[in-house]
This record gives sequence, structure tokens and C-alpha cells, in this order.
Amino acid sequence: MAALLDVQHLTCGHGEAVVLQDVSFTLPEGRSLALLGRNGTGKTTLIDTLAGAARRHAGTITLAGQALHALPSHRRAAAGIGWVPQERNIFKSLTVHENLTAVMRPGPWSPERVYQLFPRLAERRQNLGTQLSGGEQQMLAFARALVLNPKLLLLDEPLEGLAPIIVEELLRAIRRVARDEGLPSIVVEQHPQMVLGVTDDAIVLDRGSIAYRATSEALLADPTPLDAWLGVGQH
Amino acid sequence: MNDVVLQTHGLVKRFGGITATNNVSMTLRRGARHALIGPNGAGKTTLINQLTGVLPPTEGRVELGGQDITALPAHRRVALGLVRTFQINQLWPSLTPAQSLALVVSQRLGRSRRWWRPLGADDTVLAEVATLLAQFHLDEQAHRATRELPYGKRRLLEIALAVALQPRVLLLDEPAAGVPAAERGEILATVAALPADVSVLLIEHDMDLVFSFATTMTVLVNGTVLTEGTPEAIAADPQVRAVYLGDSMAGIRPGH
Amino acid sequence: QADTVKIGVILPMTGQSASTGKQIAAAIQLFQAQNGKKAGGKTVEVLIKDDAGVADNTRRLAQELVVNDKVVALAGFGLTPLALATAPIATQSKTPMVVMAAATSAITEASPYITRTSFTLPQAAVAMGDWAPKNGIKKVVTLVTDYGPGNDAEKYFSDRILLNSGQVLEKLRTPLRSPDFAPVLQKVRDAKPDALFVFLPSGQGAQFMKQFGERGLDKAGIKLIGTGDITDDDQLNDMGDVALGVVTTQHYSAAHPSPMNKRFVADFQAMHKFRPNFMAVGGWDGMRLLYNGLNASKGAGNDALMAALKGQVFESPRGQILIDAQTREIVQDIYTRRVEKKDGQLWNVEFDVQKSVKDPGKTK
Amino acid sequence: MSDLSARLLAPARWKPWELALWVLIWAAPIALPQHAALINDIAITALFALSLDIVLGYAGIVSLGHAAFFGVGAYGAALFAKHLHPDPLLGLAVGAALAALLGALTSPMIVRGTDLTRLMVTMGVAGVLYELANKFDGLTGGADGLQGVLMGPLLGQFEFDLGARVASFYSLAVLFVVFVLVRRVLQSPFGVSLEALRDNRLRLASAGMSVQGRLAVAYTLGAALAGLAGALLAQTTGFASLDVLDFHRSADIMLALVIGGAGWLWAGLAGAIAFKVLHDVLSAFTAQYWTFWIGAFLVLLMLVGRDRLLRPWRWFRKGNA
Amino acid sequence: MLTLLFDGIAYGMLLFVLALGLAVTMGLMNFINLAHGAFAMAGGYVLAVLMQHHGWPFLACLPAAFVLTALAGALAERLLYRHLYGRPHLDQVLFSIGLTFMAVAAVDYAVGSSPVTIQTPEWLRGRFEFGEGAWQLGMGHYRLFVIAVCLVLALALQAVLSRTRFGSRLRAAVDDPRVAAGLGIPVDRVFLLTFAVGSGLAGLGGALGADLLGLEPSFPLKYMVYFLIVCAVGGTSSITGPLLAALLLGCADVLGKYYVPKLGAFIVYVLMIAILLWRPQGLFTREKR
Ligand SMILES: Nc1ncnc2c1ncn2[C@@H]1O[C@H](COP(=O)(O)OP(=O)(O)OP(=O)(O)O)[C@@H](O)[C@H]1O
Ligand SMILES: Nc1ncnc2c1ncn2[C@@H]1O[C@H](COP(=O)(O)OP(=O)(O)OP(=O)(O)O)[C@@H](O)[C@H]1O
Ligand SMILES: [Mg+2]
Ligand SMILES: [Mg+2]
Repeated sequence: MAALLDVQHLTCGHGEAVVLQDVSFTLPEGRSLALLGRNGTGKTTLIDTLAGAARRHAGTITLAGQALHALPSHRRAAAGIGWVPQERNIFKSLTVHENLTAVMRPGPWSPERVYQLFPRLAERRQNLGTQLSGGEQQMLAFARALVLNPKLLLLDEPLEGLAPIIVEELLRAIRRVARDEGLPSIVVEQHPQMVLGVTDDAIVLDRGSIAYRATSEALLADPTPLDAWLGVGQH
Repeated sequence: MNDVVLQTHGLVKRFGGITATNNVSMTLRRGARHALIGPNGAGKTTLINQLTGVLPPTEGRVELGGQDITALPAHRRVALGLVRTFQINQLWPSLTPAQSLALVVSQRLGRSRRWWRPLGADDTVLAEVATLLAQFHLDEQAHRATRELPYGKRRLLEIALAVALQPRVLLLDEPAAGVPAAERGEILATVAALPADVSVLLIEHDMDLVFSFATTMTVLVNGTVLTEGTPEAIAADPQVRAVYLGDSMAGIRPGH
Repeated sequence: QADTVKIGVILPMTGQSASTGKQIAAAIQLFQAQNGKKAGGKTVEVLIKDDAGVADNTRRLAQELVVNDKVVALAGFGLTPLALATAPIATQSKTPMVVMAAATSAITEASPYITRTSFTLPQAAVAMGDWAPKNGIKKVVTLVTDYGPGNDAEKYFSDRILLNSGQVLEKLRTPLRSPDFAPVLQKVRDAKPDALFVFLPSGQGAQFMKQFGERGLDKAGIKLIGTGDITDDDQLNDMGDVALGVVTTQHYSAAHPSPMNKRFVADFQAMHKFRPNFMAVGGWDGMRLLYNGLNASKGAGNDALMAALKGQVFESPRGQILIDAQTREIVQDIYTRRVEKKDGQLWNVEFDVQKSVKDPGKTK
Repeated sequence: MSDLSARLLAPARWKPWELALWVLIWAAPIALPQHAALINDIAITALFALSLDIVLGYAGIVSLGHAAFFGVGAYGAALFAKHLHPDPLLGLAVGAALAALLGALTSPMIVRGTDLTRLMVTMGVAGVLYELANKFDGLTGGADGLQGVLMGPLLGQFEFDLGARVASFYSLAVLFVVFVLVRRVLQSPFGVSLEALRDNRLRLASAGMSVQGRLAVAYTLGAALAGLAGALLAQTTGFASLDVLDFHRSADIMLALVIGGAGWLWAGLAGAIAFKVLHDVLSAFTAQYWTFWIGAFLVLLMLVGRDRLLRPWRWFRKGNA
Repeated sequence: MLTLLFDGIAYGMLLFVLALGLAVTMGLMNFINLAHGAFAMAGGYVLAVLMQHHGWPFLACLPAAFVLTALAGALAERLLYRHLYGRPHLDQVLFSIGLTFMAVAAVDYAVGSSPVTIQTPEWLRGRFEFGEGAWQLGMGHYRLFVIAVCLVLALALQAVLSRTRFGSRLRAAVDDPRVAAGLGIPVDRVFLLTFAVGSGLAGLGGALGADLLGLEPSFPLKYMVYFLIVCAVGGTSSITGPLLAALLLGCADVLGKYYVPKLGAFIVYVLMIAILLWRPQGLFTREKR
């Protein structure tokens, strides 16, 4: 199977500071990836580098055969990256609807279609971004990435601050989008159990490099290796 | 019923066509450990904003200790013991934690309008600040500008500032938001250690935390109170499961 | 050194009145180029300072010039308030002060050490108040800028008109910083006078003329008259044909037909590439006055110089002038002029004169 | 705990460089008597800038109409001297009191709205005062300025001299007293709460302090000090004109303050010195176009950043703070 | 009376076009550009120089004024302004004041400080007159022309901003440039274009207004206050806000000077303060829901 995303020897960080050192992985067509790791290990940095919002020092990023690392940030959306930043970053002076239309690109996902996915947003379509509740903003960020009609979704802690029932709904949506639409995701999460169920592979980051890889299935069946890397319960 | 400290009567808040709070009447008792849960956009933050005077309600009244405070400006409610924390940190980035706490403690003691004696020259204030810094593990960072603190410490300071006001009623809006799982317990532990007669209202989406903390729960849906009860009753309520909890309670045993 | 004397000149070189400063500075430069730097046996050094038209700057600069630079005389002063603010310093330090531009009548009364080589608005306004009724203008409206000189112009012109049994229909004032003349002009139009008498600080004239034409006031048969500030030689050429035929009274026109003036204008234009106006002549004569005074006082300052300034009579590009020994005020001829086109350029062509006009502000 | 106290009191202690600077400042009129008028001018500007610093730098209220208070102080002191009593110190108090009154009266106008609104409202108030002073020319002398203000001797002893020596000592003394006072106030809980106000108003209210109340007090205090500066100007020059209320005065003082780095106690002094000296040097060198260079300086300052350009000594402050 | 109203409208329209660019940079880009008047002045001088020294016809000079100032704006954005996006408002104010000072002094140096007069073409000099007495309406051709041009501009701009998504992309880029770029919005280009168009509009306004407002080096400082009043009173969230505010200001100014000339500039200030106290966000800002 051809690789959708190919990352080779990537070194990246913020400004002069290097956060990740020599990271390589590939994401085959049609498979989703869980990105796990403790606080501050560089998950967000990796996602941001893929989206062009953090600094790449060395290495290559290839998306569906196209050299992504050579493109400026705003061209990567056209190349097929759909990004949900960790802090949601809803455009505060735009309405919900404008948040979608400002960035949308032609393709199967129209604003109308994401409204069907999140009826709550449809009700709030004329509200300003900042007038949404925390959870609604999270939904909007996800919807906004969808209307880019990307080839790959980058989801940075998409479940934070959501009601349990919405969490379930969103997880189902991620799975459905991946299976039915063939739109895979890279999902960052602090709670592995939730996300392993909707992804195919998993990577654990630690101290600026990849510490552990496995299939999600295997980890779900036997989570003991995670304890070492995520260290839940310590402190 | 003199153990009711905070009470709302038919509170309504409309934003244009949206009714964010719809006829909410609820009570908070002295020493309560009360949780407010509900789906995203249910109106929890909006409710807190009305209780604390950040937003004026469209209709209805808020009473604190029997006194109608609906029209009182935010800072006057604080003087009456109604204190909150914010979902997103609201701190003074250029002050140090020690200065921030000293200022807040002077305020509580009614000395914040003093314009002649320096902030650090008041022994009563200093003693209290020292205690608070120790209690919230902020000793080491006490004299660094708040903007330079790590996130977790800033979150602790947010709560310390509220505690420094010695509230009678403390409203916590997602205090654990953005705090790593490992440190969430610590935050809740400090809150649990408050004097027994302080009433606490907690908003949180982390069900582990909510169920280990609360003795009473109110469920808000679409701006309306759906139900109220003990954690056991709420966890078992099929309606609450349908609109909020989903299947997530499968692994959680409420109560302690 | 003992063999130099310094003259402190304070002018607005920046800000709204910068053109005043520029004209006077240019004239001073010309004067020294023509007459050398010696007077009363000493080298004359001119120190030019910019007060940007702000009164406390003027005052502080004057103070410094007197105390630190030990100037024998102060000169310049673009606007009335600037001169008034400095008056106490002249008195206190007994330093003669030559006003080269500001034109409110009362200035010379503010200190016994002040004299003037420009003009006073009453001089010009009264002349117009005499000329107009004789020439078929019975009903007038006045329009002046609302500050000292404007008030002088309004008062002396209207009094004179009434004396000559004319009629003042309305007295209009515009703020010093007025962006649009449309409303006042409309008011003039509605009042239907025979003529509109105008005083505006030089600089606003061009714009005013244009709007005057545009609003069709000339076609409605309203004549435009005023003091010479509105047809300032500095800008006259930019005003275009609306200015043609405007009658004004003033003490100086660059078109004054004396040989001395012809040479003055030619030299000035050769040196500076622009036409001198009444400000320039005030500056030039001011220097002449000081040079003569220093020659008489043998380079001494203070009371000796002041005494030497009083009562001087000499030929200026504008005609003969006298410094009244009693009032220290200038006495000069006031001309009535009409704007005409000669060789493709606009000029204020003189056609009538009142000889030796004293300041009417002092004679009452 | 004594350590805690010491750390909290650290900013209240006079640093050696502060004392050294004051010694230098006091030495200035003695060492440079020929520049006494300029020193007087700088001291007044510094006081004016300091008053704006409280409003803008500490309370965070953008004001383009601070000249209103300066002007009221100036006219107040001048008229008081002309019609009631020539004593300078009395006049000073009158000027400051009138300005404070105006500040208190207008403070409700600046507690609401955005930066732009405040900018415009403050400017509007100054504009209205300007027009009023212009209209009531019977009292103020209108555009020609208020003449004939004769000041009595300072403390009954020292006549204001033409060389401005008495004036410069007088203004410096007032500046010094105000500086010490403000310095002290800024260390108090009230002063720290002003800093907190600028940082985060929501938190200030949530800690039980009235945002509006504090804004109003800070604004009034700033107004009073601006009135003091205005009164000094009127007294030391024996003159007041519309210019004290003019827009450019508000704008200039803001430039001076920001050059000095608003929100810092020495900003007013540093800015006033920099601005005035820059002005004097530049206009001596190119009288007509000095504004070009001050403009270029501002542009550069903003592009490069004030800290790197102007306050090298701040680089070392991190270490001992 | 009607004539006055007409004059007020013409004056207001002119203020509107002059302030429009400022409203755009301020409202959409959240940048307070006090050097805006300098671009307007540049437009005026382009017109003057082209007409007087190169004999261009008036109508050809207007687009030239737009294009040249837009280019100047683009250049300034690239070299200078972009470094100040996202900085505190105070910094922006001082920076742009500095630029204004430089522009004023530079123009003074280059062409002298005396006002420049524009000779409008013959066909714009006349005047229509209707009616009699108090209801007489006199319309200067030039003012009529100004009104027409400004109206067309306002409508065109309104259409561009509401029909296209350029407006929302611009605001997104201002809100969060990093994320906007990550979501495919070419932030740099959007800013550049906006700034250039804003400056160009100022230039066009300056060229149109040179005749009515007078053109001299101190133009930017003299009218800055008026531009700011228009933006503050109208609010900057829409185009109609500044338009109505400018019309209000123009009419109040003209009528005020006619009927109560003693109060002069007083009226404008008092009106502004009153409005801002009543609606601190501006008269025509949609109330935030
Ligand atoms: N803008 C920045 N500038 C400098 N350093 C940064 C910046 N953002 C993050 N860092 C540093 O980079 C490291 C990795 O941060 P990153 O946000 O990628 O971690 P993360 O794994 O996403 O953590 P979290 O679980 O808290 O989201 C951290 O040490 C952090 O302090
Ligand atoms: N200023 C506002 N204008 C319009 N609608 C608003 C405003 N603030 C909140 N709302 C709406 O009111 C509803 C309640 O919002 P609120 O923030 O109280 O929810 P919440 O219960 O705190 O949700 P979450 O758990 O996601 O934080 C939301 O649907 C939101 O869109
Ligand atoms: Mg992260
Ligand atoms: Mg919430």
C-alpha cells in the first residue's frame, strides 16, 4: 500500500529550540494514527510542524507524493492537510458560519454537510466564535478542518473539555470519516483508551523522539507497555 | 432553612434568540460539595457568570445568604464572600504570585486602598501570604513574574487567589481544564481541604473527578435544570445517561 | 567678543505659520547679503530660532537669547500672542524688541521696548472703511478670523463704515482652524450685501477665494474687499482668476512701482526663487531699523539702542516709513490695490494711496 | 517570612543609581546656569509626563487630552495670581485642585468603551475646554493669551529672575516631591492594584476591587499632577495662552512619555529629557525640518524596540529583581 | 437650508472616503494607522503635480492618485508596517505618528509649505440652482461630482466585502495569523492587498478633496482628528457606520457653523462626546449579542 504521509528524519521545534530530534514514520493510505505521550513531550510540536506552524530544522515531510516541507504554511491546506489546533483557535470576530466559509475548499464536505454532523453548530451559525461554549468551539474547530476537504486530519487533543456523550459522538465521527470517507487522522490524546479504539496504529513520544510503536489493537488488548511511557498515577 | 447560602429564583438569560439559562432555580447549602454538570453549551458558564455579576440576568433573582444581590456589581459580591475561578486563567501576568496574593489578602482585610504603607510592610498580610504560598506549593516560584510560571502552577495560583479571599461560597469553573491527569488530583485535594462550612460549586467534564468530589449534583441541559440528586442517583438516571453521560459511567463507581 | 553684537530673531519656522517665518528669514538673509554684516562698528550676528508658533517656546527662547547670548535686540514674532508673551522679558531686561510680522494694534503698548516694522490691522482696515463707501459700497458683511488681528480688523473697519454712513449687515467670524468656508459664505450670500470685507491670516486666502467664486458670490454681485492678507503676494498666483478685481488695502505690494522696490523684488527672487510679500518687507525693514539704530548707538544695546530706534525715518521698498517716537509704532502709506494680470502673473496693482497713516488704534 | 517581606519591599528601596541620578539632576541648574530656562522647561515636562504615566502607563487609560488638566492648572494658577493672590505656592495648590476637580468630574467618561473611544473622549474634552477658553476671552485673553500675570516672590524671599534660576529650582523641587510621593504610593496596595488593573481587570473585579473606582482615582490623581505642572508653567513664565490646552501638547507629552517607556516610574523624566534635548539639538541643526527627524526617531524606536534602544540599564535589572 | 444640507453631505462624503481606509485598517486589521492622512496627502499631491506640471486631465489624475498611493502603501506595508502588526495600539499610534511627521516635513521640503491650489476643469466649476428663498438648493458641480464618486465607491466596496469572502478571510488572518495560515489563508498577501487598497482609497480621497479641503503639508495632522472621529463615532465593524457618521459630522459641522457660528468646533466635539458616552462602541456598531 502506498504511503499517504511519509516523515523522514524530522527535527523540529520553536525558534532556535529543538523539541523533536530525528523523527521518522510513515502512515499508509487509509490508516489512522494515535499520537501519545506525556505533557510537553512534543506532540503538539509535531502536529504543528506538519501544518507548517512550528519550525522544521531538518528532515522531509511527504503527503501523497508531494513534498510538504517545501510549501509555506498556507499552501499546505491546499495540499491536503486539515488541522485542528490544540487551543481550538476559533476566529473570534467571525461567526460560526464565516469560520467555515473563510477557509473552505471544494469537495464533498460543505458547511451544510458538517452542520448535519453537528446540529448544535447549525443552531449557532450566526453566533460569533467567542460566543460559543467551550465544547461548541471544539466542534467548530473539527468542522472547520473538515470543510478544507483534506486528505489527512491532524487532531490535537480534540476531546478536551467535551461532555462524555459528545466525546463518544466525536469518536464515532472520527471513525466514520476514516472508514466511510477514507479520510484518516492523526489523533493526539492524553487518554489512550479512548483514542486507540478509533485508530489503527499508535506512536508514543518521549524526550523528543519516538519511544514506542505498535498497532492500536495490540495496545488496547494489553496496555501495560503504556504505563512505562505515560506514567499515569505517578507524581 | 438558614443553611441555604446561595439561591437563584427563576433565572433567565437570553442572548438574542438563544436562551442560555432558562428559568433556573437552584440552591447551594452551607458546606455543600455540589457539582454542576451538563452537555457542552448547556449554560453552566453562563450561570456562573450571572451568579458572580459578570453578566446581568434577563430575568430572575440571585440571593446570597438571604440578601438579593441581583443588581450588585461583581466586586461587591466578592466582599460578601462569593468567589469564583475561571475556566481560562485570569491572572496578573506582570505581578509575582507573592504580590498577587498580598494584594488579594490586603483587599480582604480592607486594606487595599491604603496608599502610603508599602505592600510588604503589613505583618498580618505577610503571614497569610506565606501560608498560602506553602499550601499551594508556590514557594519556589513566589517571586517570579506570573507570566513565566509553568501552566500547572498558574492554575494553582488561580485557585489560590480565590482561596485567599476566604470565600463563603466558591464557584469553580473546570478547575482541571488543561491540567495533566496526574496533577488533577492535587488541585481537587486543595479544594477538598477547605473549611467544612465553605460551600463549593464545581463545574467539570472529568467524571472521575466529579464523582469523587461531589455529594450533590445538578444536571443542566439546554439552560434548564434536568434533575438534581446524589451522585448515585444521577449516575443511574437514564435521562442523564442519554443526554450527557452516555456509556462512560460503565467503569466508574460513584460515591465514597 | 566685544566687536560682535547679536540679534535674536524668533520666528515660526514650522507649524501653521511656517510661511511667515520663511519669508522673514529670507528677507533677513537678503538684507545681510546686500548691506554686509557691520553696523555701529561691530559685526552683527543674527541668531534665528524656531518657536513653531507656540507662545511659551517664544518666551523661553527670548529668555535664553537675552540671558545666555546677550543679544542687543529681539526681533521676529510671527503672531500676536507670541509677541505679547515676550513683552515682559523685553521690559525686564530693557532689550529692544522689533516686531516684524504680528499686527494687532495693542502689541506696542505691552512694553516700552517694543517697536514695529510690519503694520497694524487698524491702519489697513480704516483705509478700506474710507474707500468702500466712496465707491458705491453701502451695505457690507464682515468676515474675520476669530483672534486678535481679526477682531481689530472687524472693529476698525465697521466703525469706519458706520462713520461714513454705511451699513454693516452682519459680522461673521471663523475659527482659526477652519476647514470649510461653505457655511459662512452661504450666510453672506443670504444676506445680499454690496460687498464682503474679509480678513484671514495669510495662507487661508487661496482656498477662500476659490470657494467664493464657486459659490457664485461674485456672480450674485457681491464684491470682495479686504486687507491685503487675502491677496498675499506669496500665494496670489495660485489663486487663479477668481482673485482678479479683488480690492484690498495694505502697506505693501510686490508691484509697488518705486525703483527701490523693483530692485528689492528682483534681488529677493534671484536669491530665493519666490516672491517677497509684506512679511518679507517687514523683516527687511526691521533689519534696516536695527542697523540704523546700532550705527547711531555705536553698537550699544538697551536704552541707547531703543532711543536710537525711535523717530527714524527712511525709505523702504513700500515707500517712506517713520517710527513714531512717542508710540514706537510705524507710520506709513496705505495703498488701495486691485488684483490684475500682467505678463501672465497676478499682482496687487496700487491705484490709490493714503499718506502717512498712523495707527488708528493709538489715536483715540 | 522576613525574607518574604524583604522581597516584597525590594522595589520600595531606593537603588543607588536612583539616588545618583537625583544628585545629578539637582546639580544641573548649578552646573549649567545658562540653561536654567531649559531645565525649568524639562522639569515641568517631566512632571506632566509623570502625571500621564499614572493614567496611561499604570492605569492603562489611553488619553489624548491630558492637556485639558495641564491647561486648567495653568489658567487656574495664572488667574489666581492675577486677581486674588500672587503667592506661588498657594497658586500651585489652586491649579492642582482645579485640575483634580475636572479629573474627578470627567472620570465617569473614561471608564467605559474601547481604547479608541477613550482616545476620542479625552481629546474631545480637551477640545471643548480649548474652545471655551477661546470664547471667554474676557477672562482668559482668548487667542492672544493672558497678560499681566505677576508672581510674588517664592516663599516670600526669592523673586523669579530673568535667568530662570529660581524658576528651575522651584520646578525641580516640586518635581522631586511629587516623584518621591508617587514612588511611595506605587508601592502601596493601592499602587500595586493599579498595575493589576492594567494587567487584568476581570481578575481585579473578581478579587473584590472596584475597577471603575480605581480608574477614577488614578485618573483624578493624574489630573491633579498635570494641573500642578500647568500651574508651574504659568507661574514660571508669568503667562498662559490657549496653547496650554492645545492638542499638540497632549500629543507631545504622550510621545515624550512613550519614548521614556510608559509604565515605569522614571519614564516621565527620561522621556522629557530625551524629548526636549532631542528637540533642542535637532532644531538647532535643522530648524525647519526637525519634525522629520523626530518622526524618524519614533519610527526607528518602534521598529527596533524601546528596550534595546533606550534603556540599556534595564538589561541588568533582571539579575537582581 | 437645502444648499447647506447639500454642502454638508458633500463634505461628509469626502470625509467618508478619506476615513474609509482608516476604518478598514482599524476595524478589519486592528491596526491604528495615524499616517493615513499622509497617504491622502500623497494622493492630493500626485493630482497636483500631474495636473500642473504634466498637464494631465483631471479625470485621469484620480485613478493615478489611487494607483500610486496604493503602490506606496504596499511598499510601506512590506517594509515597515508588517513589523508592527499585533503590537500594542500605543506602539502603532506612535509609529504611525512618526511616519506622519516624516511625511509632513518631507513634503514641506520638497514642494514648500504654502497651500497648493488645484484648478478644477471648467465643466466642474458651475452650479445648479433650484427654487427660491429658504428652500433654494444650489449644488456646485464639483460637490455633486464628489458625492457621486464617493457613493459609487461605497457601494462597490460594500459589495466586495459582503459578496466575497475576502472580508472574513481578512478578519480570520487578523484574529490568528498562525492558524489562519495553517488553514490555507495566504495571510501576507491578504494584508498587503488590504493595506494597499486602504491607502489607495485615502489617496483618491485626498485627490478629490484637495480642492475643497485645501492641500498643504500639514494636511495629515489637520484632518487626522476628523478621520478618527468618523471611525470612533461610526464604529469600524461595517462600511455603513463610518458613512453615516461622516454624513452626520459633515452636516453638523456645516449647519452648526451657519446657525451658531459662535460655537465653532465646539459642536463637533460635544456631539462626539455625547455619542460616545451613549454608545461607547460607536453609533452604528451592531450590539454584540
Ligand atoms: N511557542 C513555544 N516556544 C518555545 N517552546 C515551546 C513553545 N511551545 C511549546 N514549547 C516547548 O516545547 C516542548 C513541547 O511542547 P508541546 O506543546 O509540543 O508538547 P505536548 O506534547 O503537545 O504537550 P501537551 O500534552 O501539554 O499538549 C515543551 O517543552 C514546551 O515547553
Ligand atoms: N455572549 C454570548 N452571545 C450569544 N450566545 C452565547 C454567549 N455566551 C454564551 N452563549 C451561548 O450560550 C450557551 C451556553 O454557553 P455556556 O458557555 O454557558 O456553556 P457551558 O455549559 O459552559 O458549556 P461548556 O461545557 O462547553 O463550557 C451556548 O450555546 C453559547 O453558544
Ligand atoms: Mg499539546
Ligand atoms: Mg463552560
